[in-house]
Amino acid sequence: MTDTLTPDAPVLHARGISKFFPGTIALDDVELRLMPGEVHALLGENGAGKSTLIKCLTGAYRRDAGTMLMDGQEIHPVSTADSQRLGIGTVYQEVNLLPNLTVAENLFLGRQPMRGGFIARRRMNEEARAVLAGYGLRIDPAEPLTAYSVAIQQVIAIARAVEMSGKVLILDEPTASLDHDEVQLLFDVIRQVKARGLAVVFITHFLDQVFAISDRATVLRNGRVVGECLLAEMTQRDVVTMMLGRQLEARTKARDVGPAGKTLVEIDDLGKRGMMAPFSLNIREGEVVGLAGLLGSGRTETANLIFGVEPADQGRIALRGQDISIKNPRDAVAHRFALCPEDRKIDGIVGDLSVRDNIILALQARQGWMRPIPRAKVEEIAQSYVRALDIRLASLDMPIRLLSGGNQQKALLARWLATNPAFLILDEPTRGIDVGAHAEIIALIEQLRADGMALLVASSELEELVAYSTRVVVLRDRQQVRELTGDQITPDNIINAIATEEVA
Amino acid sequence: MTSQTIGPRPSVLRRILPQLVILAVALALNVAVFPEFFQIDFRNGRLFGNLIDVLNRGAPVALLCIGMTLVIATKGIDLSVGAVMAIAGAVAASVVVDGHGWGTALLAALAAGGLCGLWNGLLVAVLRIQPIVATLVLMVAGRGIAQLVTEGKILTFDNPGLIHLGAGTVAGVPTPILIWLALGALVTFVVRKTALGMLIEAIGINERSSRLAGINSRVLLVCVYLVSGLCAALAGVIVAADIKGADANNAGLWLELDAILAVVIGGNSLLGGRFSIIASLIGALIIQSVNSVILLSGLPPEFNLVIKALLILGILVIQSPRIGNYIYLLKASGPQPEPDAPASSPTKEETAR
Amino acid sequence: GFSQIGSESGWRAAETTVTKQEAEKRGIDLKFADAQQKQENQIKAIRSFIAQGVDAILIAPVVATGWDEVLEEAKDAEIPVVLLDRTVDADESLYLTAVTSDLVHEGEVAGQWLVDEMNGEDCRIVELQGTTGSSPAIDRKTGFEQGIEGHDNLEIVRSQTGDFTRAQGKVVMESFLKAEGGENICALYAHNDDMAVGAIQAIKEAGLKPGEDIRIVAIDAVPDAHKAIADGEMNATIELTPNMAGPALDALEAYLADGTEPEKWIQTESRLFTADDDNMAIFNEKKDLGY
Amino acid sequence: MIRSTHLPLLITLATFVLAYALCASAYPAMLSLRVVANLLTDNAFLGIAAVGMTFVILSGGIDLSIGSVIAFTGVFLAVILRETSIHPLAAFALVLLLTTAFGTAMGATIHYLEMPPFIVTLAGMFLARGAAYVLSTESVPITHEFYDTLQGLYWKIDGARFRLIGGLMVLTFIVGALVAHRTRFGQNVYALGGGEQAAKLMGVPVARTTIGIYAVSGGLAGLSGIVFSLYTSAGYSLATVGVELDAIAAVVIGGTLLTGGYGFVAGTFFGILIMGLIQTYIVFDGTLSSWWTKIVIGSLLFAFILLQKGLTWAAKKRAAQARMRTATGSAALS
Ligand SMILES: Nc1ncnc2c1ncn2[C@@H]1O[C@H](COP(=O)(O)OP(=O)(O)OP(=O)(O)O)[C@@H](O)[C@H]1O
Ligand SMILES: Nc1ncnc2c1ncn2[C@@H]1O[C@H](COP(=O)(O)OP(=O)(O)OP(=O)(O)O)[C@@H](O)[C@H]1O
Ligand SMILES: [Mg+2]
Ligand SMILES: [Mg+2]
Repeated sequence: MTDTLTPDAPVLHARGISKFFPGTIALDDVELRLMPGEVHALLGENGAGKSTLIKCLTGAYRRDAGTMLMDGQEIHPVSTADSQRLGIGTVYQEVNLLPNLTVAENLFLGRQPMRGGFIARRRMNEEARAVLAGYGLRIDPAEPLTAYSVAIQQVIAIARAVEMSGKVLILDEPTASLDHDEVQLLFDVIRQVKARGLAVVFITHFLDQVFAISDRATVLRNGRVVGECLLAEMTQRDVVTMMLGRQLEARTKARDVGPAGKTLVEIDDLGKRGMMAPFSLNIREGEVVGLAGLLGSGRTETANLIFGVEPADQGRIALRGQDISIKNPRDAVAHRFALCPEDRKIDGIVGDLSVRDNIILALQARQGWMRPIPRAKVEEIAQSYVRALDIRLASLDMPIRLLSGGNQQKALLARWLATNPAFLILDEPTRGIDVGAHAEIIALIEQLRADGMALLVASSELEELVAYSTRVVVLRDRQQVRELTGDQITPDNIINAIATEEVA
Repeated sequence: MTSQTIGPRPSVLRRILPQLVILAVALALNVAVFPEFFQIDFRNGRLFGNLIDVLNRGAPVALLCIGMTLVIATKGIDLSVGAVMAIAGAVAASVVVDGHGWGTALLAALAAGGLCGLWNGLLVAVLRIQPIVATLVLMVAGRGIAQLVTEGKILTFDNPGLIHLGAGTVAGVPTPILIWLALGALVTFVVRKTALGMLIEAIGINERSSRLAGINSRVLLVCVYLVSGLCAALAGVIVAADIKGADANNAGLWLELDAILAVVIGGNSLLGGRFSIIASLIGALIIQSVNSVILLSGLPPEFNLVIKALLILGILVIQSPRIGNYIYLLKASGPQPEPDAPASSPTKEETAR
Repeated sequence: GFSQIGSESGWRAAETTVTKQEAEKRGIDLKFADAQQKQENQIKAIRSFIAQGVDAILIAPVVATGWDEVLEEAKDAEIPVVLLDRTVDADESLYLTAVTSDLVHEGEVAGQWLVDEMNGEDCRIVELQGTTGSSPAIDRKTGFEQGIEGHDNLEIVRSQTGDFTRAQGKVVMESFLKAEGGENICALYAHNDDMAVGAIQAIKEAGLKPGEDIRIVAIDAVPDAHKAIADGEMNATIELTPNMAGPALDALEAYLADGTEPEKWIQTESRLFTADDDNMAIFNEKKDLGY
Repeated sequence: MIRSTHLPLLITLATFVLAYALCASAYPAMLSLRVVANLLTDNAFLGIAAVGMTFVILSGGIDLSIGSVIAFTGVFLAVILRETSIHPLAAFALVLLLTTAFGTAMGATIHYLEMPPFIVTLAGMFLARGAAYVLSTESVPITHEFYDTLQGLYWKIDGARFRLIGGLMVLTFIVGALVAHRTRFGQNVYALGGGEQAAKLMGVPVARTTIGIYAVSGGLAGLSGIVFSLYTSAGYSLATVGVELDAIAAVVIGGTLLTGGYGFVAGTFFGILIMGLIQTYIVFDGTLSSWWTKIVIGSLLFAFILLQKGLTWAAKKRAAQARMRTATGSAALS
């Protein structure tokens, strides 16, 4: 790639970056050129090496080979502090702020305003308030970070990175947990930063967003650069083909919901004070119920209540007409419920355990410790799901925390599918999953439904909900506000349902 | 000791190789200060020799570290084991002094230890008190309870059955050796032949996830502390039987630190997760070999602690993940030491609970 | 107020019991504070006693040094202080009197006993020391060495700490037996009886006869030692009386009544017990004292 | 402004006041100024060491070596003042340098060799105590007139003596609180405790901070050793066994989480006072036997932990309900 796409010299030019992990070549001779004043999308499947590249560039990982030039000068950041000093601000894939500090402390960690040798706390809080106001956040910066939702935390992380970046701003999947409105807000910020002449690296699996904001893209596949292109000259299809190395079959838009079976789960006035207003819901076999709502509307709470993560203090649940009591997840698993949680890092993976053990964990827990699953059976289950879900890994023995984010998500799905559940609850099943896998998961949900499973799926992606739901329940402020069925299920209707009473 | 069913891991031998090497070095040191170290003869109806002493004297720590390994695997720690030893010894002694048989005494001591373990387990699993603080309570109060039982004196007894547990022999082999070998084998077997081992590791690594996967983490946690209490009770009985008396003030004093050290020398992480009981047991033998070097060397006792500290430091440095990585690097041009995927979870990385 | 060190040994427990008995006998209201073997706790306890305004303070100091400051405060508050079983490195004006045995002397008596016992025969001695750094360990070692000085037939070949406990006494004796060879050891000197009792078991397990093959002398004269002597498994022990409080309280009562200044050092007797005494009788007498 | 983050501190303070009131109602003499002065003087060395321990625990670590370091410092001072004629102040400087270096070495081992603090400082504990033995097994008195001068410095009201070392402890706490809450180093300590990986990615100098923390702890243990030598005019290698556990208990009672990240230096101050109060109460009572003393201390420790748990739980519940009433997260976004 010798032809220059823009006349300027790159602000950051990384060449020949390689990174090896045991059993994996995560990056192989990767080149990345960032021009001043451009938004550069970094694209690729799950496990393609995007996050690893970012970590190598910012000194969080030591690279095995390669050079980095900033404004023509060779640089060697060996720690994130180094790269920050060089003017590279970064938001890593998972929110990386400190839950025990206040918002302002997080925002200013390492560069607090000082007076007379001491941190000027009041000034810090004032400045933090001012900075956040620029992002449309009117919150008290002296409150602890955890007082605010994940979305707000994400915005704070972005604000921190923007404040730190003098030359380059790197955002690794910043929009995964953001709503539409918040995404727009973020785009405004990116445009401002771009106007200041910074180079912005933007990683996401949402191609719409890529095309909405980015100028150029570098596409990675299996740790190699497969191309660098000007997005104005490309279509989404071209990009997908580049990423996957194959064509993605166009999906049939027609929704085929089929006949639903008998009522499987009846939920009556289930609720918990201080957490979720009582709600009722019936789910039949062969039915996918979608849960829609804004961030913080209570989708996760709904799922958690049903699964007994938080024991409900009122209401009842019946399974096939019989009342059952679910006081904790163990009861739920015993009744063949399954919940694939939203926050895979905290609620999902058991990081140091092997991928194999992670996959059979729930099944083993249900069988009890007295009846271990025989080795051969374990191997068979694990292998079959790795194949079925196309989980990319070096070996089944590797600790699951070493998998890329999207592959962890698939492994968790495998864990619950292995229990052969009657009722499967999925909370944001496609968060952080690449386009190819996204389509596969949607296909999988339809397959499971067709096989007669009952599913409850919470998601922020309306198109996705529309694609697979037989019914959609809309939540707002932790209350059920609408239920949409059949042809009512369109993105617009859902948005309307979410928004209507907003004025009230 | 056993093959595994669940959680297949690289062969047991490979896991414990570093510990074996260190043990060999420690024994070699013994030979260096005392050439007849390996000499074993049969005297007075029992095997007699330094090596037997290492195995025999290592018994209390070996027993403690069986339970401690499980506790540490759940990301916990049990500081109370020394005090529980004292309680169990005191209970056993007072029961035989009251004229009951040794079987009753053993059962009573185990019951007392179990109760202590249960208490710890409930504090940790139900009241959610951090393990180090929760067990600190019993560490402080437990010795008082033991003294309450013995009324502050050394309770001497001469029940031959009970004494046999600590000072007797079976076919010439001191009973404590057989007890810890048997218990070690039993617990390893139970933990690895069933799914318990994997489930314990899971809650140690990420308790929340494990609970959500349907694991009964509370009961498991309580059980683990219970086992630790039982192991401590057994160790306490052996120590009391060995000296034919329950010394509430001194029995098991600071042994919790030795047990924790044994587990760490066994290559188990204090942050929970993967564990190997066999490696911990070898760790206990390593510590006892170091003690043996000190005793056999004939140096003045002022130097005991310095020697022990230096030897242990050396052992741990050799085992440090960093050094391991460098060795790995020498062998194959592999990866450098570096952070793993960033952990954004609020669970703390660096804790010693 | 009585500030006791703790209850680290049977002897200490007996001292506590006897002190309480003595106080009761005299109708004294005794405030007891246990320091868990820590000097800082003892200092705290004494300060609290002063704050409470007790009439007199008894201390069994854990260590000789470091009492000037707090004793001065007691003197300021005009509270007489009596030291039990150990003196302190402080100005004599700061306390009323000290009731102690002579630790060095105890060691000397033990050494002397062995000198007489061996009567010029060669003897290789092993020594079980007390807790490293504690004053009884240091003084009893010194005393014993003085006792055998000039007798070239006696030689200490190994000396290790047994921490004053039975268990350690046994463990260390085992290693002595192996390192030296049991036949080559002729006598054991232990800084307290507990360690000797542990060592006796180790000797028996090695197939030797304690008291005959290896002569054993120790200090404290706790009931179990008398029993061992009666059984012929031990040869001698030197008494350290737990009744320090009796003389102390006598002195205090006299002082508080009419200001009689007692002597600065009331030394208790260091009596030697051997197989010639009626050890079973003494054992029965002592066994309920809380040892 | 009272914030939820300050809750543990307030709870500790409330516990202290409550406990003091209870003690005083049982023994009115405990209200005397003398008792207050004693609390400060007698706990001075523990308090100073506990400040260091607070930093260590805030960062998610632990330091088991401080008791031994205190003993080592005392013996070192006693021996050096006996053997040489250097001025105590010079000896103080020397020993502070030594203990700080010792802490630094432990911190470096923890960071660079990636070994758990529990184990490294455990080895440090053996090493420091062993070094003290090697210097002298006997207790060595210190008889320098400078020591007498320092000990003579006190402020006496009503027979209560507020001594220099008590003042030094209060000063240490003030400086410690300032460093923890108002300097970048302090913030970095909290950051490490909040999550080492996250802190690292946010650019916290992990190596420097970790080593600094253990250096501070070592240095303060040295200072505490100096105070202890002033307190007892001697150096004794068997002194202050188990002080690390007292310090940890004080820090925890003071509301700092052992997992790191949450807590206050000032909380530790009240933790120390509460522990001192327990001991004073036991002495005032004066009927507890050796074993009941242990049992009562253990039970009171448990009671405090429980009280803290309960109060924290109640406060959290209230906060959750308050949050439910106010706007949800996204409502704060415009
Ligand atoms: N510390 C590690 N040790 C071993 N392998 C690793 C490690 N970190 C990442 N990998 C592997 O490197 C590859 C690249 O991972 P990376 O996280 O960069 O993917 P990604 O492109 O960011 O994917 P996603 O879109 O799912 O986030 C994956 O196969 C992953 O399993
Ligand atoms: N453990 C918790 N403690 C306190 N507040 C919480 C907790 N979990 C969530 N919240 C708050 O509850 C609200 C609901 O959050 P949550 O993200 O679970 O909702 P949701 O509807 O599932 O949204 P989404 O799934 O899109 O993130 C948020 O405002 C969050 O701040
Ligand atoms: Mg990624
Ligand atoms: Mg959610």
